[in-house]
Amino acid sequence: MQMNDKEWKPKIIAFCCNWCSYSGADLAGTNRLSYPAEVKIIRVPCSCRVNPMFILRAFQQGADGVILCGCHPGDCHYSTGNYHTRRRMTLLFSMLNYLGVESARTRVEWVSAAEGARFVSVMDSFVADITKLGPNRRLEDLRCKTN
Amino acid sequence: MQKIGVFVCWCGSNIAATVDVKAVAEAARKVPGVVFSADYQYMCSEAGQGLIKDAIKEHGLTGVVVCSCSPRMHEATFRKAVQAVGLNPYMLEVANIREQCSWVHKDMATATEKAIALMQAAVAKVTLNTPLTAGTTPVTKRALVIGGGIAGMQTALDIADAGYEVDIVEAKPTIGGKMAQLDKTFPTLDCSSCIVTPKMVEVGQHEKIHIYSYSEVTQIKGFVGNFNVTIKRKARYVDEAKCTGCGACTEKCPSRKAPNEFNMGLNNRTAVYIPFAQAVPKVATIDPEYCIKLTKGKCGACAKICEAGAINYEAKDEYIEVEYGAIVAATGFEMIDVSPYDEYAYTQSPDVVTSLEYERLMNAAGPTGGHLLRPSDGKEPKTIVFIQCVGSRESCSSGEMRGKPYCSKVCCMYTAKHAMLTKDHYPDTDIYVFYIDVRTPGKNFDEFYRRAVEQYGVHYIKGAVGKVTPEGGKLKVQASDLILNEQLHIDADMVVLAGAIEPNKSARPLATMLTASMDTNDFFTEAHPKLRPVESPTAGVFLSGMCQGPKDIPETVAQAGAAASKVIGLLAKDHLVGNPCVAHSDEWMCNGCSQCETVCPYGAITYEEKEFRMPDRTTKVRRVAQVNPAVCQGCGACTVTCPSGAMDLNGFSNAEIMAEVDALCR
Amino acid sequence: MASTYTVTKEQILSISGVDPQKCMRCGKCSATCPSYDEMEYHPHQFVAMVEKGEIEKLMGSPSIYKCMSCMACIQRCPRQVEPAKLVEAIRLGVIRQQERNHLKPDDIPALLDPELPQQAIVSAMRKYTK
Amino acid sequence: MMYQIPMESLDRLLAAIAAQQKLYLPTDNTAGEAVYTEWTQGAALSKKLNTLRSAKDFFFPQIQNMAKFRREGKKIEVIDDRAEADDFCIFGVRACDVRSFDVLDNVFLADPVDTWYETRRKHATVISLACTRPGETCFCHTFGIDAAKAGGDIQCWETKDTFYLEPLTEKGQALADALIAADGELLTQCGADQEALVEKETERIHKILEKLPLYDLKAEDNRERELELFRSKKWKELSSHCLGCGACTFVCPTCQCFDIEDFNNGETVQRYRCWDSCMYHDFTLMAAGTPRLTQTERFRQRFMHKLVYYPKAHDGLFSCVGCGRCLRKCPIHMNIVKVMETLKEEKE
Amino acid sequence: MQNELKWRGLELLKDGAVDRILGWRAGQFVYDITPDVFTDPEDLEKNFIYNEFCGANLSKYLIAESAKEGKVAVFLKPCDTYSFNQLCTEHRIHRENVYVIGIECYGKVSVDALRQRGIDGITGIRSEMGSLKIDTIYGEESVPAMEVYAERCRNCKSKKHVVFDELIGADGEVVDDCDRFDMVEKLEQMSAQERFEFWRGELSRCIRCNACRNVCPACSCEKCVFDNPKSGVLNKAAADNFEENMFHIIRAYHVAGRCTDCGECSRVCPEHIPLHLLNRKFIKDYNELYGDFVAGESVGQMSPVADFTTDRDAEPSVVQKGGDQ
Repeated sequence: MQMNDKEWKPKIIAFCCNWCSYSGADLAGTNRLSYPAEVKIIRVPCSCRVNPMFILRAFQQGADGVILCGCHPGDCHYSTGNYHTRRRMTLLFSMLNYLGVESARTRVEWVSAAEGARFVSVMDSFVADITKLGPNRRLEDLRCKTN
Repeated sequence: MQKIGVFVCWCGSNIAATVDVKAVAEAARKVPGVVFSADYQYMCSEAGQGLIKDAIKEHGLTGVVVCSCSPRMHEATFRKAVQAVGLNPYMLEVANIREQCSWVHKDMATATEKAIALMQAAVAKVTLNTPLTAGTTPVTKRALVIGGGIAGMQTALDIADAGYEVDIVEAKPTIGGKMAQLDKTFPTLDCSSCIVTPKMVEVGQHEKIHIYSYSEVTQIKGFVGNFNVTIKRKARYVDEAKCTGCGACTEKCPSRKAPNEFNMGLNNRTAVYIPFAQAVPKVATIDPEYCIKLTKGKCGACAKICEAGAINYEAKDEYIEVEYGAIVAATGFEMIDVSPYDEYAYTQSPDVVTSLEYERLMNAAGPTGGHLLRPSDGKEPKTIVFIQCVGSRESCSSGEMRGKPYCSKVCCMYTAKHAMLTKDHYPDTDIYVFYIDVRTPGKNFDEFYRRAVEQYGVHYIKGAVGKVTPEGGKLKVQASDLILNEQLHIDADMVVLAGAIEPNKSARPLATMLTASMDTNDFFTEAHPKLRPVESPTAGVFLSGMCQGPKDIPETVAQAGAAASKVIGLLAKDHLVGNPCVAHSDEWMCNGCSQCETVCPYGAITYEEKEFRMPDRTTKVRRVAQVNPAVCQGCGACTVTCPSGAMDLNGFSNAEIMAEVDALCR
Repeated sequence: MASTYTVTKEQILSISGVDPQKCMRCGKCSATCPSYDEMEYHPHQFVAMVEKGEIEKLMGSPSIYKCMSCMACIQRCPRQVEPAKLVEAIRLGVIRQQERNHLKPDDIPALLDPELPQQAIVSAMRKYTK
Repeated sequence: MMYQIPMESLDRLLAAIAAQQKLYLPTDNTAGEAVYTEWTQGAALSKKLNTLRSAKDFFFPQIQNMAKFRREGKKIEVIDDRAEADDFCIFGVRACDVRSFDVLDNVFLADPVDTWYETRRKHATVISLACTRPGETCFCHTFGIDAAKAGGDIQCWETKDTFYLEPLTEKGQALADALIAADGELLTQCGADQEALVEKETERIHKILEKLPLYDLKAEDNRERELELFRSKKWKELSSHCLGCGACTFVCPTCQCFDIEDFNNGETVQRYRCWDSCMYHDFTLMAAGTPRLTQTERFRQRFMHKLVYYPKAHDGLFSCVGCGRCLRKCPIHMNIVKVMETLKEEKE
Repeated sequence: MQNELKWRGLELLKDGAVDRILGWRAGQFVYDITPDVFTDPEDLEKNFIYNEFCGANLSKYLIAESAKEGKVAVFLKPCDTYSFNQLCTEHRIHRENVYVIGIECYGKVSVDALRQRGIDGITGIRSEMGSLKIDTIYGEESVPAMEVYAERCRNCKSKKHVVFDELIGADGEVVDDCDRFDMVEKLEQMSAQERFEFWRGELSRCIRCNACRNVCPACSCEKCVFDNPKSGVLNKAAADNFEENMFHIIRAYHVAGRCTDCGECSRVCPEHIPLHLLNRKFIKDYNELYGDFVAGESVGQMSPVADFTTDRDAEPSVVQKGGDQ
């Protein structure tokens, strides 16, 4: 059953590091700054905990966009975690793009604990990008979805 | 099969006004594994917690999900609550339906739908959670301070005063460090020796401090609370216990050609020597490179004169192993080698000196007895040129670099000091200071600098020196004055180079032993640049003084105290309670590739050759990763680098996170 | 064409490959310059003036011909700004403004001297073509 | 009864069959291998010796959905999602693959009948094709298969200018009749002359087969030597460099092992079966572990099954058909022929 | 060449310098060569083969062989030596138990390339002046050798042995002007839709036989995530397009920075999927982003995928710079 375009809302998974970005998202809440409800946050200790398999899994299960948020480079709670994230995700995203997956479906953003407003603007723009792209067709698992 | 209870908090109207909490609790009941759900006005209140506790007891819950505010807010509260009734605290998950739901969404239907999704993700995760117990490790109540300069001494004194044993390992025959070589200190112009030597004595006499002078750390094993350190005690050829420091041997020694390190090589010392009068420990040392007995086999003059019989030509390097709970790096600094700066003629004329050499030339205990005399002809200099930023603030774009990219921080101030002291003693000296910027952020610093200009008439010239040419007993200095826009030619008697400072050469190998991280300039990296400035990212390793970055004496002492307080805080504990959310390796799946070891910022992963009994009843020795839970901080970098997934993270396991992903994508 | 041809800051930067923003205003280039007294604008001023975009002023100054390209400033600059390259770039700018100096590739064969080293031809091409 | 059609009209024949039922035939893919694809206008019959994957895919595909489970709250609904197959026709099946259907039938159609297999098998018409250019890896002869008389529901020959068809079964004859009914000019009945030409073609093929390097390979009845072979020391040597991949089993026309897995998207579970391989270390993994701990044991399983266990259970029929796919596809070129030769040496 | 190798192997065995020789065993045809270990000189004499079909990279076998008692000698072609070093870096090979004999290599022939030219029924092959004379039961065929070399040999990246204890033949140089990234570049220049279709076309053929994984020297896990029910991505067959993608993306990711581009994956793929194009994409990316790195060039190298710099690393957003949707 395909939903028509009007009904369709993107599914967004946001992996947020516990120390910066998850707090940044909390701050957005504390300041009552609104962002699209399609964004669902998963808390991880550090952005470097995010395994490429998690990202692919999200797409498999029907996510339309996956975003990773971590501390700004240099501010990692574990000192070097986000540097690993930066390299790993650059390489992974490049590979996904190479396989023809739209590059806008994946993103890494650095959001500090003080950047509630930035968290919101990042999510707004990401959701807008994904909405423009439409449903994820190139990396989904169609099983169990056709009836 | 898990029995999970879901508790939905209203948070007054904070949640309930936007999220239909009843609907969330209702939806929870439909989730497989959930046997109980409830909603309540304030879950964090005594009554709310009571509700949770009662449900655990009544329904035999094995896992709890609280849908409430951010876990950063009350996760600890709820963990304590469930623990109180015997549930493992890590069998609890918080679904953040306030900060990340009710407060950011306005439409009730939307917010409720999202809250249900978040609840389901938390249930999915808690279903896979396993009880976790934090490990504890005992703490060895002894600290090691590496480096016996002012930083190391201050750290050691502060720790020792708190009642803990401290060992100082110092590479030189005496503690005291660079500060002992200085003449006066800025901006107060008080005598450096007068303040540092009493500290040295205090350290030497403190019953809780043991000094391993003329020694080096060669191996560090273990982890926070339980370091095992191998110290190499270099052969001194003088028995420390017997030597009285009378100095008779140094008088008799016929080998007098060894450069005197304490005076920056400006004069010579004997092969058997005591670095300076106030040395601690005041014990002689034989320099094996210059000792005639040790190089040629004949002589023995010192042994003959020594009444204490302390001389022992047969001495060998000794290695001792000591256990420590904490380690402080206080390895200090050196001045860079300025000889690559050909344009400043350092290697061409003895009258071009470094600031530290100039310091010794001014010092009453120095080679000239405190009279400022030119090294070339022993005459008083009439014109002195000081050149700032020699090797500091250099561009690092090219591969071949003579200097350092950073500002060395102390040169501006000590040059002002040198200028003033010189003017004080020899008022008719002409002094030129060539600067790029004069940096004086510090209490009474700018006033100090202004005094040099206004009171002493030191010529401060904005511009650099292009070249120094020794010619006819003079040093021809060619420089530009950027304010007057003219090129200057000064005939100077002496030129003083304020060379950049760099970390001591021993710091890099030490960092490797400590698995502590360093920046590209070989300064130790702090655990957090703002909030944890005296800790290394490696647990149990602390930083004191210049080894972390350029700083002056008061800053060094302040940091030394701060490092000491961190050490005291650690040693005050009998046991360290670890974070149970640490990585662990499935030995059966580990293939020993060591990728995880390379990404661990804490050195928590080691490899062991272990014997395995295989299913086909053979034994096989395999190299497998071991995580030390006391050192691991739980970032998870290793889990992603492990291709087989042998490495996983407690509390945030692959399966748990994937279950959350699945739940949220539904 | 010649009269309308103006040399811009961007051109100077691209010809020289110098980033004047790296300069920390120490003046070591000027301190080291053997032609300093002959010059109206000194090496450190070249850097500052290029950064400010005062290319015309520099092009009109005899200073550009006083630089002997001894490269001492390049050698000694602690931040690898390379002022001499800027001076050379300004000189090139002047040459390029003078259209008669503009060498067309077709003209070259006639000018070729078998003795002329290949390198000289290449550098002439570089210098006299825009 | 035998029919013929000029080679240049082959496309017409294919179109006519496709008009009756779904038609699959070997065509060349972009990687230069022959694969079975559904016929579309202009599809060219591959000139390759054989398809990369065998024709077993039609009856026993790599993935076969079995059932769905849907969860509503705490209730689970079971949905039988099997679709009834339409009639279809597989064209150009070689003799070896035709034999493989017998091997598979013995397994899947024996009690309890595998209904997924049965349905597909029932609806299929197999049109075989004699090999014109056997390759060096062919050894169907070893198992008494005649590459020149391929069998199936209709067996065919292609010569330079004529294509011959001979229905062998009712199903085959029915298809031929239907074709003739639809287009009376399509097929011409063969006279004795033409039948002699087919016989000549058969002989030509036999002559080529005799030249094949593996022509003399003999399949020995080892049913009596089961335990002796099981205990042979040679397995260790033979398997020592086996990579444990499943290439041989997946291209094999007779490998029939499968595993059952679930895909769970939270609300719905899709249960499916997929090919398994005895070369995989988790083959027949049970709660208590695997009965075959080392690659040697798994390797032995594969060949003992093909050469001893299966013949023992099925009246001496080998479950190898000599198609030679594993000879071509094994990354390290270890294969059943080497195993047979080695076991023979063992005996000597 | 074969005799030289055999002679040296015999010498080493007879001397007792090594206990085993890891080499190639002849099969029924000229090309069906099996990597194998020889302990008996007579066996070596009789069954050892070295010809243009000895493409198999023997490095991976050393994981098991070097863990056994005694010393094993191995013949490694230049590209295999990279794998060897990489495995040493990963502590998978006990170097002290291995005697590496580097052997000169001009390229290896792919039987599949012959078959794709319609050559079948192969009974013998002779190499003559850069061309191959192939005897088949249907007559003799001749092809220029270069055209039927395996892809990795046509785009050979190095003829230099990065490690050896002794060399047979000459040592070559790293091939600076090899064109191995041309196809990657071509793909990069396509639109995302074209790339997607290209890869669907290739990966949809995957039968998940695991040959690529099991032959890969970098895939040396005790248990692959895709075989592990606890990993959450257990997957025996690609039941959906997604799973085909997943397997190959993750496999390429897991070997990134460790893959030496030995080309075994593409060589063994029964479906001829150009798997090397995935690995090369990673290689090309990290070379461009983080500086040139050749896995296996020396022992103890830090993989650029595990490494980082604090100030110069590109942000993941560089991927979006293409702007293609």
